[in-house]
Amino acid sequence: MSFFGMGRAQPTSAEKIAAVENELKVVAEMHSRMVKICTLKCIDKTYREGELSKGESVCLDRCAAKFFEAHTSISEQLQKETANRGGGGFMG
Amino acid sequence: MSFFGMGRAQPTSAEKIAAVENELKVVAEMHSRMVKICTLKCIDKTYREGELSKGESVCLDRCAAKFFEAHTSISEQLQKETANRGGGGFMG
Amino acid sequence: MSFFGMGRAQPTSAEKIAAVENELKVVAEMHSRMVKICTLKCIDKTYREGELSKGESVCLDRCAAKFFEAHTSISEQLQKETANRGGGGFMG
Amino acid sequence: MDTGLTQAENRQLEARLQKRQVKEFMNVFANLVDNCFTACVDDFTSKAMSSRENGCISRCVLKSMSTQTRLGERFGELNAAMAQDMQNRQN
Amino acid sequence: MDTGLTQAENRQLEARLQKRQVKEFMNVFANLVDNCFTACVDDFTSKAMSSRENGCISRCVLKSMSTQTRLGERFGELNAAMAQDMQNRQN
Amino acid sequence: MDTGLTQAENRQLEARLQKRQVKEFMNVFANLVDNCFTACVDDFTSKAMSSRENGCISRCVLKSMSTQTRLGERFGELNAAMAQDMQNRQN
Repeated sequence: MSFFGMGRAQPTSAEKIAAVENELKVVAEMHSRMVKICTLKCIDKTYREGELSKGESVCLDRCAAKFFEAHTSISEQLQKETANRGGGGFMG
Repeated sequence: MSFFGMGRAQPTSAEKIAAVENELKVVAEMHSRMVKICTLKCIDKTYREGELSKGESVCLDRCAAKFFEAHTSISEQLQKETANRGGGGFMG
Repeated sequence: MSFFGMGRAQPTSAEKIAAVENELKVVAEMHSRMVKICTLKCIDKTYREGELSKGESVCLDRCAAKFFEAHTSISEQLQKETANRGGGGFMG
Repeated sequence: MDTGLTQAENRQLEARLQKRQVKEFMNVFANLVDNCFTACVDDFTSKAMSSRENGCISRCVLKSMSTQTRLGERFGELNAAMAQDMQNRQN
Repeated sequence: MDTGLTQAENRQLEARLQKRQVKEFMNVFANLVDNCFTACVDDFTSKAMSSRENGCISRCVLKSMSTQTRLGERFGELNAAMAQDMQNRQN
Repeated sequence: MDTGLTQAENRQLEARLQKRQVKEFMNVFANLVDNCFTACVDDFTSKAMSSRENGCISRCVLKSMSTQTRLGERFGELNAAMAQDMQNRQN
Protein backbone atom coordinates (compact mmCIF):
# COMPACT_ATOMS: atom_id res chain seq x y z
CA MET A 1 0.00 0.00 0.00
CA SER A 2 1.91 3.00 -1.22
CA PHE A 3 -0.04 6.18 -0.69
CA PHE A 4 3.03 8.32 -0.24
CA GLY A 5 5.29 8.57 -3.23
CA MET A 6 8.82 9.84 -2.90
CA GLY A 7 8.79 11.27 -6.38
CA ARG A 8 10.48 14.60 -5.86
CA ALA A 9 14.18 15.10 -6.51
CA GLN A 10 16.69 14.42 -3.75
CA PRO A 11 14.67 14.09 -0.56
CA THR A 12 16.61 14.65 2.66
CA SER A 13 17.30 11.84 5.12
CA ALA A 14 14.63 13.13 7.47
CA GLU A 15 12.10 13.24 4.65
CA LYS A 16 12.89 9.70 3.51
CA ILE A 17 12.62 8.35 7.05
CA ALA A 18 9.37 10.21 7.63
CA ALA A 19 7.96 8.80 4.38
CA VAL A 20 8.72 5.20 5.34
CA GLU A 21 7.47 5.80 8.87
CA ASN A 22 4.27 7.31 7.50
CA GLU A 23 3.67 4.36 5.24
CA LEU A 24 4.06 1.92 8.12
CA LYS A 25 1.81 4.08 10.27
CA VAL A 26 -0.93 3.95 7.63
CA VAL A 27 -0.65 0.15 7.50
CA ALA A 28 -0.69 -0.13 11.30
CA GLU A 29 -3.78 2.05 11.55
CA MET A 30 -5.57 -0.04 8.93
CA HIS A 31 -4.68 -3.14 10.91
CA SER A 32 -6.01 -1.67 14.11
CA ARG A 33 -9.29 -0.62 12.46
CA MET A 34 -9.69 -4.11 11.02
CA VAL A 35 -9.22 -5.69 14.45
CA LYS A 36 -11.84 -3.38 15.94
CA ILE A 37 -14.43 -3.95 13.20
CA CYS A 38 -13.93 -7.69 12.78
CA THR A 39 -14.06 -8.20 16.56
CA LEU A 40 -17.42 -6.40 16.55
CA LYS A 41 -18.67 -8.46 13.62
CA CYS A 42 -17.44 -11.90 14.71
CA ILE A 43 -16.79 -12.24 18.43
CA ASP A 44 -19.53 -13.28 20.84
CA LYS A 45 -19.68 -10.54 23.49
CA THR A 46 -20.68 -12.83 26.36
CA TYR A 47 -17.18 -14.30 26.59
CA ARG A 48 -18.42 -17.61 27.92
CA GLU A 49 -15.39 -19.23 26.29
CA GLY A 50 -11.76 -18.12 26.37
CA GLU A 51 -10.93 -19.74 23.06
CA LEU A 52 -12.05 -18.73 19.60
CA SER A 53 -14.80 -21.05 18.44
CA LYS A 54 -14.53 -22.59 14.98
CA GLY A 55 -17.27 -20.24 13.79
CA GLU A 56 -15.52 -17.17 15.19
CA SER A 57 -12.19 -18.16 13.63
CA VAL A 58 -13.69 -18.63 10.18
CA CYS A 59 -15.65 -15.41 10.54
CA LEU A 60 -12.44 -13.49 11.39
CA ASP A 61 -10.66 -14.90 8.32
CA ARG A 62 -13.50 -13.92 6.00
CA CYS A 63 -13.98 -10.56 7.66
CA ALA A 64 -10.29 -9.79 7.09
CA ALA A 65 -10.52 -10.79 3.42
CA LYS A 66 -13.66 -8.73 2.92
CA PHE A 67 -12.18 -5.74 4.70
CA PHE A 68 -9.26 -5.71 2.27
CA GLU A 69 -11.58 -6.16 -0.68
CA ALA A 70 -13.77 -3.28 0.49
CA HIS A 71 -10.69 -1.12 1.04
CA THR A 72 -9.48 -1.69 -2.49
CA SER A 73 -12.82 -1.25 -4.20
CA ILE A 74 -13.66 1.91 -2.24
CA SER A 75 -10.24 3.33 -3.00
CA GLU A 76 -10.77 2.69 -6.72
CA GLN A 77 -14.28 4.10 -6.68
CA LEU A 78 -13.09 7.26 -4.93
CA GLN A 79 -10.38 7.77 -7.53
CA LYS A 80 -12.90 7.39 -10.33
CA GLU A 81 -15.49 9.66 -8.76
CA THR A 82 -12.92 12.29 -7.90
CA ALA A 83 -11.66 12.26 -11.51
CA ASN A 84 -15.27 12.55 -12.78
CA ARG A 85 -16.02 15.49 -10.53
CA GLY A 86 -13.01 17.25 -11.99
CA GLY A 87 -10.19 16.89 -9.53
CA GLY A 88 -11.48 19.08 -6.73
CA GLY A 89 -13.16 16.07 -5.23
CA PHE A 90 -15.41 15.90 -2.23
CA MET A 91 -12.99 17.37 0.25
CA GLY A 92 -14.22 20.83 -0.75
CA MET B 1 -13.13 30.28 16.18
CA SER B 2 -10.16 31.70 18.01
CA PHE B 3 -9.28 29.69 21.07
CA PHE B 4 -5.57 30.38 20.82
CA GLY B 5 -4.62 33.99 21.23
CA MET B 6 -1.25 35.27 20.13
CA GLY B 7 -1.22 37.92 22.82
CA ARG B 8 2.33 37.63 24.14
CA ALA B 9 5.13 39.89 22.96
CA GLN B 10 7.16 38.94 19.89
CA PRO B 11 6.34 35.34 19.19
CA THR B 12 8.89 33.51 17.07
CA SER B 13 8.15 32.36 13.51
CA ALA B 14 7.74 28.78 14.65
CA GLU B 15 5.31 29.86 17.37
CA LYS B 16 3.22 31.93 14.98
CA ILE B 17 3.04 29.12 12.44
CA ALA B 18 2.18 26.60 15.14
CA ALA B 19 -0.58 28.90 16.41
CA VAL B 20 -2.21 29.23 12.99
CA GLU B 21 -1.78 25.51 12.34
CA ASN B 22 -3.36 24.72 15.69
CA GLU B 23 -6.32 26.94 14.98
CA LEU B 24 -6.94 25.23 11.65
CA LYS B 25 -6.53 21.84 13.30
CA VAL B 26 -9.20 22.69 15.86
CA VAL B 27 -11.55 23.76 13.08
CA ALA B 28 -10.82 20.61 11.05
CA GLU B 29 -11.48 18.39 14.04
CA MET B 30 -14.78 20.12 14.73
CA HIS B 31 -15.72 19.57 11.08
CA SER B 32 -14.85 15.90 11.26
CA ARG B 33 -16.87 15.41 14.46
CA MET B 34 -19.84 17.16 12.87
CA VAL B 35 -19.71 14.86 9.83
CA LYS B 36 -19.62 11.80 12.07
CA ILE B 37 -22.51 12.89 14.31
CA CYS B 38 -24.75 14.30 11.59
CA THR B 39 -24.23 11.19 9.45
CA LEU B 40 -25.39 9.11 12.42
CA LYS B 41 -28.39 11.37 13.00
CA CYS B 42 -29.53 11.83 9.40
CA ILE B 43 -28.36 9.12 7.01
CA ASP B 44 -30.36 5.93 6.49
CA LYS B 45 -27.97 3.06 7.21
CA THR B 46 -29.48 0.63 4.68
CA TYR B 47 -27.95 2.54 1.75
CA ARG B 48 -30.69 1.54 -0.63
CA GLU B 49 -30.04 4.77 -2.53
CA GLY B 50 -26.72 6.29 -3.59
CA GLU B 51 -28.06 9.83 -3.53
CA LEU B 52 -29.04 11.92 -0.57
CA SER B 53 -32.82 12.00 -0.28
CA LYS B 54 -34.53 15.35 0.17
CA GLY B 55 -35.19 14.44 3.80
CA GLU B 56 -31.56 13.51 4.44
CA SER B 57 -30.28 16.71 2.82
CA VAL B 58 -32.53 18.94 4.90
CA CYS B 59 -31.66 16.96 8.03
CA LEU B 60 -27.92 17.45 7.38
CA ASP B 61 -28.37 21.22 6.97
CA ARG B 62 -30.32 21.49 10.19
CA CYS B 63 -27.99 19.17 12.05
CA ALA B 64 -25.04 21.34 11.03
CA ALA B 65 -26.80 24.51 12.22
CA LYS B 66 -27.77 22.89 15.52
CA PHE B 67 -24.27 21.51 16.02
CA PHE B 68 -22.82 25.02 15.77
CA GLU B 69 -25.52 26.40 18.06
CA ALA B 70 -24.83 23.68 20.64
CA HIS B 71 -21.09 24.35 20.37
CA THR B 72 -21.53 28.03 21.07
CA SER B 73 -24.01 27.66 23.88
CA ILE B 74 -22.00 24.93 25.61
CA SER B 75 -18.85 27.00 25.29
CA GLU B 76 -20.61 29.99 26.91
CA GLN B 77 -22.11 27.87 29.66
CA LEU B 78 -18.73 26.33 30.47
CA GLN B 79 -17.15 29.76 30.74
CA LYS B 80 -19.89 30.92 33.08
CA GLU B 81 -19.78 27.79 35.25
CA THR B 82 -16.00 27.82 35.43
CA ALA B 83 -16.07 31.47 36.52
CA ASN B 84 -18.74 30.65 39.16
CA ARG B 85 -16.73 27.77 40.54
CA GLY B 86 -13.83 30.16 41.04
CA GLY B 87 -11.48 29.59 38.17
CA GLY B 88 -10.19 26.17 39.09
CA GLY B 89 -12.90 24.67 36.97
CA PHE B 90 -13.88 21.08 36.55
CA MET B 91 -10.60 19.90 35.13
CA GLY B 92 -9.37 19.34 38.71
CA MET C 1 1.95 3.59 36.58
CA SER C 2 5.42 3.38 35.17
CA PHE C 3 5.46 1.72 31.77
CA PHE C 4 8.46 3.65 30.55
CA GLY C 5 11.66 2.97 32.42
CA MET C 6 14.60 5.32 32.19
CA GLY C 7 17.08 2.55 32.66
CA ARG C 8 19.69 3.37 30.03
CA ALA C 9 22.86 5.26 30.87
CA GLN C 10 22.86 9.06 30.73
CA PRO C 11 19.69 10.01 28.90
CA THR C 12 19.73 13.47 27.37
CA SER C 13 17.55 16.30 28.68
CA ALA C 14 15.16 15.92 25.78
CA GLU C 15 14.85 12.19 26.42
CA LYS C 16 14.20 12.66 30.12
CA ILE C 17 11.54 15.30 29.46
CA ALA C 18 9.92 13.15 26.78
CA ALA C 19 9.84 10.19 29.18
CA VAL C 20 8.06 12.15 31.91
CA GLU C 21 5.72 13.71 29.37
CA ASN C 22 4.93 10.29 27.94
CA GLU C 23 4.17 8.89 31.36
CA LEU C 24 1.76 11.73 32.09
CA LYS C 25 0.18 11.30 28.68
CA VAL C 26 -0.46 7.61 29.38
CA VAL C 27 -2.11 8.50 32.69
CA ALA C 28 -4.20 11.25 31.07
CA GLU C 29 -5.40 8.90 28.34
CA MET C 30 -6.38 6.29 30.91
CA HIS C 31 -8.33 8.96 32.77
CA SER C 32 -10.12 10.04 29.64
CA ARG C 33 -11.05 6.46 28.72
CA MET C 34 -12.37 5.91 32.24
CA VAL C 35 -14.57 9.01 32.02
CA LYS C 36 -15.99 7.85 28.70
CA ILE C 37 -16.72 4.29 29.83
CA CYS C 38 -18.04 5.11 33.31
CA THR C 39 -20.29 7.84 31.85
CA LEU C 40 -21.75 5.23 29.50
CA LYS C 41 -22.18 2.73 32.34
CA CYS C 42 -23.60 5.05 34.98
CA ILE C 43 -25.19 8.22 33.64
CA ASP C 44 -28.84 8.34 32.62
CA LYS C 45 -28.89 9.58 29.02
CA THR C 46 -32.20 11.45 29.27
CA TYR C 47 -30.60 14.25 31.29
CA ARG C 48 -33.80 15.07 33.10
CA GLU C 49 -31.67 16.28 36.00
CA GLY C 50 -28.60 18.53 35.95
CA GLU C 51 -27.19 17.04 39.13
CA LEU C 52 -25.73 13.60 39.69
CA SER C 53 -28.26 11.43 41.49
CA LYS C 54 -27.12 9.47 44.53
CA GLY C 55 -27.25 6.30 42.42
CA GLU C 56 -25.17 7.80 39.64
CA SER C 57 -22.55 9.11 42.07
CA VAL C 58 -22.11 5.76 43.77
CA CYS C 59 -22.03 4.02 40.40
CA LEU C 60 -19.24 6.34 39.21
CA ASP C 61 -17.16 5.65 42.32
CA ARG C 62 -17.51 1.90 41.92
CA CYS C 63 -16.96 2.03 38.19
CA ALA C 64 -13.69 3.91 38.75
CA ALA C 65 -12.52 1.34 41.31
CA LYS C 66 -13.44 -1.55 39.04
CA PHE C 67 -11.78 0.09 36.05
CA PHE C 68 -8.50 0.28 37.96
CA GLU C 69 -8.88 -3.28 39.19
CA ALA C 70 -9.54 -4.52 35.64
CA HIS C 71 -6.56 -2.54 34.37
CA THR C 72 -4.23 -4.14 36.88
CA SER C 73 -5.50 -7.68 36.48
CA ILE C 74 -5.48 -7.50 32.67
CA SER C 75 -1.96 -6.08 32.72
CA GLU C 76 -0.79 -8.97 34.96
CA GLN C 77 -2.56 -11.58 32.85
CA LEU C 78 -1.02 -10.21 29.67
CA GLN C 79 2.45 -10.38 31.20
CA LYS C 80 1.90 -13.97 32.25
CA GLU C 81 0.44 -15.05 28.91
CA THR C 82 3.15 -13.31 26.94
CA ALA C 83 5.80 -15.04 29.03
CA ASN C 84 4.07 -18.42 28.50
CA ARG C 85 3.90 -17.93 24.77
CA GLY C 86 7.64 -17.36 24.74
CA GLY C 87 8.18 -13.65 24.57
CA GLY C 88 6.97 -13.01 21.06
CA GLY C 89 3.52 -12.39 22.42
CA PHE C 90 0.36 -11.71 20.53
CA MET C 91 1.55 -8.63 18.74
CA GLY C 92 2.93 -10.83 15.98
CA MET D 1 -7.80 35.09 7.39
CA ASP D 2 -5.28 37.71 8.46
CA THR D 3 -2.64 35.59 10.09
CA GLY D 4 -0.06 38.32 10.61
CA LEU D 5 2.62 36.15 9.03
CA THR D 6 5.46 37.23 6.74
CA GLN D 7 5.73 35.75 3.27
CA ALA D 8 8.45 33.32 4.32
CA GLU D 9 6.36 32.19 7.25
CA ASN D 10 3.38 31.75 4.95
CA ARG D 11 5.39 29.44 2.71
CA GLN D 12 6.37 27.32 5.71
CA LEU D 13 2.77 27.25 6.86
CA GLU D 14 1.67 26.22 3.38
CA ALA D 15 3.96 23.19 3.51
CA ARG D 16 2.64 22.17 6.91
CA LEU D 17 -0.93 22.55 5.73
CA GLN D 18 -0.35 20.33 2.73
CA LYS D 19 0.81 17.56 5.02
CA ARG D 20 -2.22 18.15 7.20
CA GLN D 21 -4.53 17.92 4.21
CA VAL D 22 -3.09 14.56 3.20
CA LYS D 23 -3.61 13.38 6.77
CA GLU D 24 -7.18 14.65 6.81
CA PHE D 25 -7.95 12.98 3.53
CA MET D 26 -6.64 9.72 4.94
CA ASN D 27 -8.92 10.16 7.96
CA VAL D 28 -11.96 10.82 5.81
CA PHE D 29 -11.10 7.77 3.73
CA ALA D 30 -10.66 5.57 6.82
CA ASN D 31 -13.95 6.72 8.33
CA LEU D 32 -15.72 6.13 5.04
CA VAL D 33 -14.38 2.58 4.74
CA ASP D 34 -15.24 1.76 8.36
CA ASN D 35 -18.70 3.26 8.09
CA CYS D 36 -19.63 1.61 4.78
CA PHE D 37 -18.11 -1.74 5.72
CA THR D 38 -19.95 -1.76 9.05
CA ALA D 39 -23.24 -0.83 7.40
CA CYS D 40 -23.02 -3.10 4.35
CA VAL D 41 -21.04 -6.24 5.21
CA ASP D 42 -22.73 -8.71 7.49
CA ASP D 43 -22.56 -12.04 5.71
CA PHE D 44 -19.54 -14.12 6.61
CA THR D 45 -20.55 -17.35 4.93
CA SER D 46 -18.13 -16.47 2.14
CA LYS D 47 -14.80 -14.67 1.97
CA ALA D 48 -15.66 -12.71 -1.17
CA MET D 49 -18.03 -9.77 -1.21
CA SER D 50 -21.47 -10.57 -2.61
CA SER D 51 -22.97 -8.40 -5.33
CA ARG D 52 -25.51 -7.13 -2.78
CA GLU D 53 -22.68 -6.05 -0.48
CA ASN D 54 -20.73 -4.48 -3.33
CA GLY D 55 -23.80 -2.53 -4.42
CA CYS D 56 -24.45 -1.33 -0.90
CA ILE D 57 -20.83 -0.21 -0.48
CA SER D 58 -20.87 1.60 -3.79
CA ARG D 59 -24.04 3.50 -2.88
CA CYS D 60 -22.66 4.18 0.57
CA VAL D 61 -19.51 5.72 -0.95
CA LEU D 62 -21.57 7.95 -3.22
CA LYS D 63 -23.83 9.07 -0.42
CA SER D 64 -20.90 9.66 1.92
CA MET D 65 -19.20 11.85 -0.69
CA SER D 66 -22.37 13.91 -1.06
CA THR D 67 -22.68 14.13 2.70
CA GLN D 68 -19.09 15.29 2.97
CA THR D 69 -19.62 17.93 0.28
CA ARG D 70 -22.90 19.19 1.69
CA LEU D 71 -21.67 19.37 5.28
CA GLY D 72 -18.46 20.99 4.06
CA GLU D 73 -20.49 23.82 2.49
CA ARG D 74 -22.65 24.25 5.58
CA PHE D 75 -19.60 24.18 7.83
CA GLY D 76 -17.92 26.89 5.78
CA GLU D 77 -20.98 29.14 5.94
CA LEU D 78 -21.59 28.60 9.63
CA ASN D 79 -17.94 29.07 10.51
CA ALA D 80 -17.78 32.34 8.54
CA ALA D 81 -20.98 33.56 10.21
CA MET D 82 -19.59 32.70 13.63
CA ALA D 83 -16.28 34.47 12.95
CA GLN D 84 -18.23 37.54 11.76
CA ASP D 85 -20.40 37.39 14.85
CA MET D 86 -17.38 37.25 17.16
CA GLN D 87 -15.78 40.19 15.41
CA ASN D 88 -18.97 42.24 15.73
CA ARG D 89 -19.12 41.61 19.44
CA GLN D 90 -15.53 42.73 19.90
CA ASN D 91 -16.18 46.10 18.21
CA MET E 1 6.70 12.72 41.69
CA ASP E 2 10.49 12.55 41.76
CA THR E 3 11.33 13.00 38.11
CA GLY E 4 15.07 13.27 38.50
CA LEU E 5 15.10 16.40 36.38
CA THR E 6 17.23 19.51 36.83
CA GLN E 7 15.55 22.87 37.34
CA ALA E 8 16.10 23.88 33.73
CA GLU E 9 14.61 20.63 32.53
CA ASN E 10 11.66 21.14 34.84
CA ARG E 11 10.96 24.55 33.30
CA GLN E 12 10.98 22.98 29.84
CA LEU E 13 8.72 20.21 31.02
CA GLU E 14 6.38 22.79 32.55
CA ALA E 15 5.99 24.50 29.17
CA ARG E 16 5.23 21.21 27.44
CA LEU E 17 2.71 20.29 30.08
CA GLN E 18 0.87 23.57 29.68
CA LYS E 19 0.40 22.84 25.99
CA ARG E 20 -0.76 19.36 26.87
CA GLN E 21 -3.30 20.74 29.34
CA VAL E 22 -4.77 23.02 26.70
CA LYS E 23 -5.03 20.04 24.37
CA GLU E 24 -6.68 17.94 27.05
CA PHE E 25 -9.17 20.64 27.86
CA MET E 26 -10.06 20.81 24.17
CA ASN E 27 -10.60 17.04 24.16
CA VAL E 28 -12.84 17.16 27.21
CA PHE E 29 -14.79 19.98 25.60
CA ALA E 30 -15.16 18.10 22.31
CA ASN E 31 -16.32 14.92 24.06
CA LEU E 32 -18.79 16.90 26.13
CA VAL E 33 -20.28 18.59 23.06
CA ASP E 34 -20.51 15.31 21.14
CA ASN E 35 -22.02 13.47 24.08
CA CYS E 36 -24.61 16.11 24.99
CA PHE E 37 -25.52 16.83 21.36
CA THR E 38 -25.99 13.12 20.66
CA ALA E 39 -28.11 12.63 23.78
CA CYS E 40 -30.23 15.78 23.52
CA VAL E 41 -30.72 16.74 19.88
CA ASP E 42 -32.96 14.50 17.84
CA ASP E 43 -35.49 16.77 16.25
CA PHE E 44 -34.51 18.00 12.81
CA THR E 45 -37.82 19.59 11.83
CA SER E 46 -36.25 22.96 12.58
CA LYS E 47 -32.76 24.38 12.29
CA ALA E 48 -32.86 26.16 15.64
CA MET E 49 -32.58 24.36 18.95
CA SER E 50 -35.87 23.97 20.80
CA SER E 51 -36.17 25.03 24.42
CA ARG E 52 -36.46 21.37 25.35
CA GLU E 53 -33.18 20.62 23.59
CA ASN E 54 -31.49 23.65 25.14
CA GLY E 55 -32.65 22.59 28.58
CA CYS E 56 -31.39 19.07 28.06
CA ILE E 57 -28.01 20.31 26.84
CA SER E 58 -27.66 22.67 29.76
CA ARG E 59 -28.40 19.90 32.29
CA CYS E 60 -26.09 17.56 30.38
CA VAL E 61 -23.25 20.08 30.65
CA LEU E 62 -23.79 20.45 34.40
CA LYS E 63 -23.93 16.73 34.97
CA SER E 64 -20.88 16.14 32.78
CA MET E 65 -18.89 18.70 34.76
CA SER E 66 -19.84 16.97 38.01
CA THR E 67 -18.96 13.61 36.48
CA GLN E 68 -15.60 14.96 35.39
CA THR E 69 -14.91 16.38 38.84
CA ARG E 70 -16.00 13.25 40.71
CA LEU E 71 -14.10 10.84 38.47
CA GLY E 72 -11.08 13.15 38.60
CA GLU E 73 -11.04 12.81 42.40
CA ARG E 74 -11.47 9.04 42.29
CA PHE E 75 -8.81 8.72 39.60
CA GLY E 76 -6.35 10.71 41.70
CA GLU E 77 -6.96 8.54 44.77
CA LEU E 78 -6.80 5.25 42.89
CA ASN E 79 -3.69 6.27 40.96
CA ALA E 80 -1.92 7.29 44.18
CA ALA E 81 -2.93 4.00 45.83
CA MET E 82 -1.65 2.04 42.85
CA ALA E 83 1.67 3.90 42.81
CA GLN E 84 2.04 3.24 46.56
CA ASP E 85 1.22 -0.41 46.01
CA MET E 86 3.81 -0.77 43.28
CA GLN E 87 6.47 0.87 45.44
CA ASN E 88 5.66 -1.48 48.34
CA ARG E 89 6.09 -4.51 46.11
CA GLN E 90 9.46 -3.29 44.92
CA ASN E 91 10.82 -3.02 48.48
CA MET F 1 10.50 -3.71 1.65
CA ASP F 2 13.10 -1.84 -0.38
CA THR F 3 13.10 1.50 1.32
CA GLY F 4 16.02 2.99 -0.56
CA LEU F 5 17.58 4.14 2.70
CA THR F 6 21.26 4.19 3.64
CA GLN F 7 22.48 2.17 6.62
CA ALA F 8 22.63 5.24 8.84
CA GLU F 9 19.10 6.18 7.83
CA ASN F 10 17.95 2.65 8.56
CA ARG F 11 19.32 2.88 12.08
CA GLN F 12 17.42 6.11 12.64
CA LEU F 13 14.28 4.54 11.23
CA GLU F 14 14.75 1.54 13.49
CA ALA F 15 14.77 3.79 16.54
CA ARG F 16 11.61 5.57 15.40
CA LEU F 17 9.88 2.27 14.75
CA GLN F 18 10.69 0.98 18.21
CA LYS F 19 8.94 3.98 19.71
CA ARG F 20 6.02 3.40 17.38
CA GLN F 21 5.80 -0.23 18.44
CA VAL F 22 5.61 0.72 22.11
CA LYS F 23 2.85 3.18 21.23
CA GLU F 24 0.98 0.56 19.26
CA PHE F 25 1.24 -1.95 22.04
CA MET F 26 -0.21 0.64 24.41
CA ASN F 27 -3.10 1.17 22.02
CA VAL F 28 -3.81 -2.54 21.74
CA PHE F 29 -3.71 -2.79 25.51
CA ALA F 30 -6.06 0.17 25.97
CA ASN F 31 -8.55 -1.18 23.43
CA LEU F 32 -8.43 -4.59 25.08
CA VAL F 33 -9.14 -3.14 28.53
CA ASP F 34 -11.97 -0.95 27.23
CA ASN F 35 -13.51 -3.77 25.24
CA CYS F 36 -13.33 -6.40 27.99
CA PHE F 37 -14.43 -3.99 30.72
CA THR F 38 -17.39 -2.84 28.64
CA ALA F 39 -18.41 -6.42 27.84
CA CYS F 40 -17.88 -7.95 31.27
CA VAL F 41 -18.51 -5.35 33.98
CA ASP F 42 -22.09 -4.29 34.51
CA ASP F 43 -22.76 -4.75 38.17
CA PHE F 44 -22.14 -1.64 40.25
CA THR F 45 -23.65 -2.83 43.51
CA SER F 46 -20.10 -3.40 44.76
CA LYS F 47 -16.78 -1.69 44.17
CA ALA F 48 -14.81 -4.94 43.87
CA MET F 49 -14.97 -7.16 40.83
CA SER F 50 -17.09 -10.29 41.32
CA SER F 51 -15.67 -13.70 40.45
CA ARG F 52 -18.08 -13.84 37.52
CA GLU F 53 -16.70 -10.55 36.20
CA ASN F 54 -13.12 -11.63 36.76
CA GLY F 55 -13.73 -14.87 34.89
CA CYS F 56 -15.35 -13.04 32.01
CA ILE F 57 -12.46 -10.58 31.79
CA SER F 58 -9.90 -13.35 31.88
CA ARG F 59 -11.63 -15.23 29.04
CA CYS F 60 -12.05 -11.97 27.14
CA VAL F 61 -8.30 -11.31 27.39
CA LEU F 62 -7.48 -14.80 26.11
CA LYS F 63 -9.90 -14.53 23.22
CA SER F 64 -8.72 -11.04 22.34
CA MET F 65 -5.13 -12.22 22.20
CA SER F 66 -6.10 -15.08 19.87
CA THR F 67 -8.10 -12.63 17.76
CA GLN F 68 -5.13 -10.29 17.58
CA THR F 69 -2.81 -13.14 16.55
CA ARG F 70 -5.18 -14.58 13.97
CA LEU F 71 -6.03 -11.24 12.39
CA GLY F 72 -2.36 -10.31 12.45
CA GLU F 73 -1.56 -13.38 10.33
CA ARG F 74 -4.42 -12.69 7.91
CA PHE F 75 -3.44 -9.05 7.67
CA GLY F 76 0.14 -9.97 6.82
CA GLU F 77 -0.94 -12.38 4.09
CA LEU F 78 -3.50 -10.03 2.58
CA ASN F 79 -1.13 -7.08 2.71
CA ALA F 80 1.61 -9.07 0.98
CA ALA F 81 -0.85 -10.27 -1.69
CA MET F 82 -2.03 -6.71 -2.27
CA ALA F 83 1.53 -5.39 -2.58
CA GLN F 84 2.31 -8.18 -5.07
CA ASP F 85 -0.85 -7.36 -7.00
CA MET F 86 0.05 -3.68 -7.23
CA GLN F 87 3.56 -4.50 -8.45
CA ASN F 88 2.17 -6.84 -11.13
CA ARG F 89 -0.11 -4.10 -12.43
CA GLN F 90 2.78 -1.66 -12.68
CA ASN F 91 4.82 -4.03 -14.86
